[in-house]
Amino acid sequence: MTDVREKRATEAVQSKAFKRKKTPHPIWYAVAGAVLVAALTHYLPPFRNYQLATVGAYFTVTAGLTVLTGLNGQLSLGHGALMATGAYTFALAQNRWLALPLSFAAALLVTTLAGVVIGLAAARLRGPYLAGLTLAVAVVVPSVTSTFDDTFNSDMGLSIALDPPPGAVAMEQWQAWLCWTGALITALLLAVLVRGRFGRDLRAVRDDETAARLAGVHVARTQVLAFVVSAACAGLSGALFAVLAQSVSPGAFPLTLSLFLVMAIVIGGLGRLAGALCGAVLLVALPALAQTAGERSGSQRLEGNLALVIFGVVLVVVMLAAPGGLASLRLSTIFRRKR
Amino acid sequence: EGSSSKSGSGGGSVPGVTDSEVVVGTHMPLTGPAAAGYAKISPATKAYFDFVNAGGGIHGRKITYQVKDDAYNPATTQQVVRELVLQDKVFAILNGLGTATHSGVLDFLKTNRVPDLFVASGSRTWNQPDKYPQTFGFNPDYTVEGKILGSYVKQNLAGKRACFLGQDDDFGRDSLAGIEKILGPVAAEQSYVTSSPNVGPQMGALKAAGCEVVLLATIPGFTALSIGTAAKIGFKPQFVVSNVGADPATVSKALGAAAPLLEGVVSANYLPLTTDAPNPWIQLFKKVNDQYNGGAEFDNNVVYGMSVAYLFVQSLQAAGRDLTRDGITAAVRRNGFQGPGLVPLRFSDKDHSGYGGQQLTRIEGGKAVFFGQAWTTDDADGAVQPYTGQPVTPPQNGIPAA
Amino acid sequence: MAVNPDEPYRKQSGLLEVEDLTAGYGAAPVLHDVRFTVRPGQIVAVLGANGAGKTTLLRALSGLVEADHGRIVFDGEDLRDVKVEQMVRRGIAHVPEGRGVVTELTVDENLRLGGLWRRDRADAARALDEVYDLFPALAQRRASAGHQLSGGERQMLALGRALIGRPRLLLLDEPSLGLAPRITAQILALLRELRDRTGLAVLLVEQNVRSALSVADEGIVLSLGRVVTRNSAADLRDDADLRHAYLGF
Amino acid sequence: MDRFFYLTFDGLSRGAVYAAFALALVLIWRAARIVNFAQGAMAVAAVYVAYSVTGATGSYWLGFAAALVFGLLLGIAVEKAVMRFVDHSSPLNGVVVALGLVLITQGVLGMVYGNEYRPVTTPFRRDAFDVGGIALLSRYDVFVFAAVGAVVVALTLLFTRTAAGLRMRAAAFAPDVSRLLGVPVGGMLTLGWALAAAVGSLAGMLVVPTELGLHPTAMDVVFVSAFTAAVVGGLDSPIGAVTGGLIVGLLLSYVSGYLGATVAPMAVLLLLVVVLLGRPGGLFSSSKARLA
Amino acid sequence: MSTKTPVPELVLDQITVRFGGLVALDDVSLRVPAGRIVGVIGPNGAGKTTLFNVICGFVTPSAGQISLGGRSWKPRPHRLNRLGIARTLQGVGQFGGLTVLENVLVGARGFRSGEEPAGRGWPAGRARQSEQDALAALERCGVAEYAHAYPGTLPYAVRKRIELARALAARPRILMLDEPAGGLDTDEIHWLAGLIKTAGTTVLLVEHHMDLVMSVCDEILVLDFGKPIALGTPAGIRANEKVTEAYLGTAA
Ligand SMILES: Nc1ncnc2c1ncn2[C@@H]1O[C@H](COP(=O)(O)OP(=O)(O)OP(=O)(O)O)[C@@H](O)[C@H]1O
Ligand SMILES: Nc1ncnc2c1ncn2[C@@H]1O[C@H](COP(=O)(O)OP(=O)(O)OP(=O)(O)O)[C@@H](O)[C@H]1O
Ligand SMILES: [Mg+2]
Ligand SMILES: [Mg+2]
Repeated sequence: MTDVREKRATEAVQSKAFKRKKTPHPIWYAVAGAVLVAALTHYLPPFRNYQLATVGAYFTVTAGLTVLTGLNGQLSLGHGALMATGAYTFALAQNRWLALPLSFAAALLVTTLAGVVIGLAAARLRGPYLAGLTLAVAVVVPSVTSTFDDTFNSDMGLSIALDPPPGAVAMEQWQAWLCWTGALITALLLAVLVRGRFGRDLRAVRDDETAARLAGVHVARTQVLAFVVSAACAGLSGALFAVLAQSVSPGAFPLTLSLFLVMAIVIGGLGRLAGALCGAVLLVALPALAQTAGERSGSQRLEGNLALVIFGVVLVVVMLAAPGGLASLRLSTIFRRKR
Repeated sequence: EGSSSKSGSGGGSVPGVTDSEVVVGTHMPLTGPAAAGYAKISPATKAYFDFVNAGGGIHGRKITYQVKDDAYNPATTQQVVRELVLQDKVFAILNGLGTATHSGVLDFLKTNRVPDLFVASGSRTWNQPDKYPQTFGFNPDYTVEGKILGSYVKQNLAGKRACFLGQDDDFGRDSLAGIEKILGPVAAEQSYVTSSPNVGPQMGALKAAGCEVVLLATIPGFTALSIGTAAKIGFKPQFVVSNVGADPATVSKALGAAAPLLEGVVSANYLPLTTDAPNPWIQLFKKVNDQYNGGAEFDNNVVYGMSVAYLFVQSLQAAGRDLTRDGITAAVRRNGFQGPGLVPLRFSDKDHSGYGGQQLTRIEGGKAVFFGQAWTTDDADGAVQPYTGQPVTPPQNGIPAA
Repeated sequence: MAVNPDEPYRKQSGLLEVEDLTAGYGAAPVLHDVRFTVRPGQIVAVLGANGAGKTTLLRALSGLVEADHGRIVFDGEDLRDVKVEQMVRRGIAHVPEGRGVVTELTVDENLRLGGLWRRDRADAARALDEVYDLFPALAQRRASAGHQLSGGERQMLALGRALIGRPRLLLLDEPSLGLAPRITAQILALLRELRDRTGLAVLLVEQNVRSALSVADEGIVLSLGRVVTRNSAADLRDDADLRHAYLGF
Repeated sequence: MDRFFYLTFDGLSRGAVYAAFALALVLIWRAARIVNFAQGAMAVAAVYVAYSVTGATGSYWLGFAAALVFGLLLGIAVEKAVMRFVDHSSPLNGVVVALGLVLITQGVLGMVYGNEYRPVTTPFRRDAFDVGGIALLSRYDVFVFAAVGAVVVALTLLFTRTAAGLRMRAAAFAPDVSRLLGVPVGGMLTLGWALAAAVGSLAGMLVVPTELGLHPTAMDVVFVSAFTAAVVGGLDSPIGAVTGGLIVGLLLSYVSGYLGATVAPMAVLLLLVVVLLGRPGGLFSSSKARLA
Repeated sequence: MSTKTPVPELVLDQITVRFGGLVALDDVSLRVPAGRIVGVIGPNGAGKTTLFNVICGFVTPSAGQISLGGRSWKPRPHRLNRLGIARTLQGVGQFGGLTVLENVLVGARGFRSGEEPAGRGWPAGRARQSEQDALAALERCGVAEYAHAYPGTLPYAVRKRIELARALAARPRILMLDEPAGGLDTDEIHWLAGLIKTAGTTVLLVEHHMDLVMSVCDEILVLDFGKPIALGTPAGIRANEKVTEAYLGTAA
């Protein structure tokens, strides 16, 4: 028995030294993020603050989605619809009680329930079949607003009563604080959650369901739970978007939104919160940059279309150049590059 | 009103206004499915401004028009309107297009006290002077139009079974409300959603209900689809179509070879038609279009865009040399505008809706032609009355007197 | 007859001649300056501890792993210029580790896939029947999808599929994995028979050293990616030191 | 009852066009294991080509042929120039690249043709034969059925009877193993993309005349319905695509007719839930994989 | 690996499994007494893995009963771990996206039914306990040095050991091994035999490596075409002609 070990050890000389990577506790990232956001909101002009706030709101949903899709392998094309659910719940609650925390809680609660329902239906589905089902959800939810137009006011949507920001805080600054509070809390909770057993189970289910079951993982429950968690994130994000827009309407949550969310997490780097953040930044910055570039062209016919082309080209090029997403663009890519 | 002087003249304290320039912005769908047709409006408006600028501008100020693409997505509208207001510091939002898109930014514009002029949609939302004192509409609202179309049916097609197909939103609903104010309940009522481009089941139902007149509150694509589908199943009622979806050029393009089906379709309009060559406004607009719009096809969207531009130019003139945000909204409220429109604008302290009526058209030989006289009414229970005023002729240089 | 591993069999014309082959995944190579020759009708066992690079060697030969440098000459042609999908046409069949059954296709489709490239349709059909005769278990499961098969059935399928191409050189990566002793014996006997009858050359990677050496003519021992010994099978079996150091029995 | 017949035929003719497009999705799924979100945009591009050719020559059929050829070439170009270089270790990379291609295609088409609806002609009359006062199928519908039928038969034969079909499937499932067996994997992928794009173009030619008109985004809505149809039928099965297409078409027609257009999306969701809970791999999915 | 609770006895009673027309198991009965090492052998496709699948709940038998500890039992895969039953898969079934340590941690739940969790109550304590279990298991299988590597690129045999470690980390009372010796060399098989014999648990072993089976098993069940053709001690099985003919062949 001993000589086997020895032989093994010699062979292992060849293998690289496998070291555990030590990472700081996520709370430090959250604290650093909070400080950074506070500083930024102080210096940025209002529109930049608004964009910053939008990044925060997007980050809230992309963080949850990357856990679902990247870590648990479930592809959802319906998160835009879950955001709509959160946004509408928030709007209805806010217009009725005018209490911000209560409205956020309501949005979270309702989307969590929606997440349970969809998650249960989705638990048996894989790959494109799951995509198909969630795609249908993405189409249905906005259409509900016209079926029950008494409550949801059809395409026009609802406008939301918001109390003015406390003190002398500018609206955009206030929005940025709200959105980033939501985003950082979400990211922190997710980071803590996926560090532990839950995160391990998520990835185990993604990699090999049979082996995961034998190791004691309840596959369906894990999947539903992942869906619920990410749905709650989407709900919170939807509520934040409602705060940003001070209104909700079905047109703001089209199928393309859901597709863009998936795009964001993949381009950013699937399965990592840093990637979700990169993706959220891109969701705000890329259309704006493309639009500006389009306007430079000066031709009316080109303007919007050129922006589309630029947007598309960037997506394709990034995907070809950095298949692991932007967050993976470090030394490690060059090192790990294999044929 | 001398109150405007308190912001000083040309001191730069009014956003978007300097001694030599006034910057206004808008949001329009330039891409995506909704861009069809609408994408032509803002270039036309801009062309007219270029024409005015070439003539020296208004009170020495050139008009800069910033157009942002929102792809008809309310979330994007939020983003681009904030960019216009907060970043680009526009003086006003002009002719922002769409009910769902624009209603989302009303509160934001109100908070930031941005004049919100001549919204491009027939919703009644824009007409809330108490709630949104800076917002003004442009198009006649859908209920007004519905009442006028309804009274046409009542007078000319009495006794026939009248039915309705409308878009499943405020457009369809307001329109139907207007129609039913005049006609009472319709014999059959159907709706469609834009996400499902098939009206087979709906047209089948109307045919089965024995409809003889079908009133459509549809956007152009669905007008074509409805008329085409009806023909496909051998259903040939008299169609009476909302102005929104009745531009013969657009609809016949969509119908392609089936365009002759449009013959006899009744609709209404409140601006001169491109086909009305002798009209002096059409002559002016055509000239501007040729010179400043890169030779874009001259259709009713161009006329619309230029009419909006002319109205804004008028408002600037009326607001005086010391241009302020309050000044321009006050000028719009004072009204008294005379322009290409066939009926007067309704602006007053208590009314922020746009045009107050329409004149009926019929498609003959592939062109829409006006018939009868213009009608005006309100969105409540007021009567549909003939309007007898005559439209003015445009100023030669396109710039109205101050 | 002990052979110096660094001295190539240049004089003897080999079917496969490997010279100074260095290959691996990414930065650090797994194989270092590997050289050996396989002659027609020769069964060569590739031995070595886990992780020594046996699988990598076979993958480098068939082009699945790109060689960093060195030459792989097969029948006078440098295989490094030949695309992977051309290998079967040269007469090289590789049965990869982990079986390589296309699990979504049926047994029959998997087997037919092995002969699709062949011009001689009639012979491909004949070879198919031969495989079914050889492995009756497969014949019963013709229409079953690959993913329904048991582990051993998959192994038989992968082997059978390689034989349909009537290769001149067979690269076998642990063929006995998961097979019942009787089937293993049957396969080894078949290899011997094909060698004798058709001049088939085989490069055989096997953990079961004893049975590998029982059928092989010659053995190469890899350690840490280098050829440490090359010798006739009989000598390897008898070399107690070597057995102790590398082969563990 | 008349109404029922009417809705049935209306639904079938809608369903046939969904089926046509679903077939293209099935084809690319079988050949490359990717849900090609760019399929709709590529098809629209082909229809624009047909529009231009028909406009220039006055012949529908020349335009039709041009669309198919263009589709074929576009498929080849997309695979060889872009998809080949995508890292497929995560299946989502391909999806994102496809979405990027959608934006590029729509943008370019908008630049070239403008974001206007363009009329498209049909080779056959679209007014329905009237039987006993009920409008049934039009000549055009019959043409669509025939075309879809021909494609299903051709695809089924391709996949089950030909060597190329077997190679294509093997290459999609297990590229390395296929390569060892002499399958030119790259070539198979190109072939798959080319055929799928051609079938997609055909579908576009059939679909667009039944929609609002030709527009860079004309296939967006159809894509959703067709993808739903393919999922209902099972993405691996051409027959499934057609069945799924017809089911979705009928469902949409009945629901719009009896309950109203706004309820239709909910009906589709319900259909998906019911079908997928019963058969998670679609109606025509093959046997379940063994777990261990 | 001493346990306070008694190891339950696993009993299969007249199990039959059909896949369409194919009878994969035909009326198979087997008693696995506590602490014994029971081998299951047979030709390829005889139904050995299927038998395991039945015990694990992956396959529902069309007839027959299973009982555990004297009580009738319906197995469910994800419950096995808690019941103290661990199984390795034929081939390797690893989580490519997890490090080796994490792979093993998935199986180490830090507690077992009937036993007080070591770091009771507190998740942190439980996590520490799991990690200790996992590292111990890796150590025991001789692959602790790979703890922070990803399994994808490791040699096959190393991965088999990791598989084994994951099963052991659950501190099982019944260990089910499906061809654990596949891809191992002679030395390693020796080592494996030692491990199985000293595991101190009930072991169910499917294996084609006869030396291993014969040296470790107390009792062997032989299947052929799903039917049990022999049951007995290694010596008895070796002498059984039916077994030789169906399975071992003359070469063995
Ligand atoms: N895809 C890969 N990427 C990086 N390294 C790899 C890869 N595959 C194998 N290796 C490494 O290459 C070395 C040789 O592996 P190889 O599979 O060739 O060994 P082997 O001799 O076949 O072992 P076994 O007997 O276990 O099959 C090992 O150290 C292994 O970790
Ligand atoms: N899910 C399934 N569907 C169809 N057939 C199956 C399924 N599972 C197993 N079989 C068949 O049942 C038979 C028994 O399979 P099993 O995997 O139990 O064999 P085994 O004894 O483990 O063989 P090996 O030693 O080759 O692993 C085989 O013929 C196999 O093809
Ligand atoms: Mg190996
Ligand atoms: Mg087995």
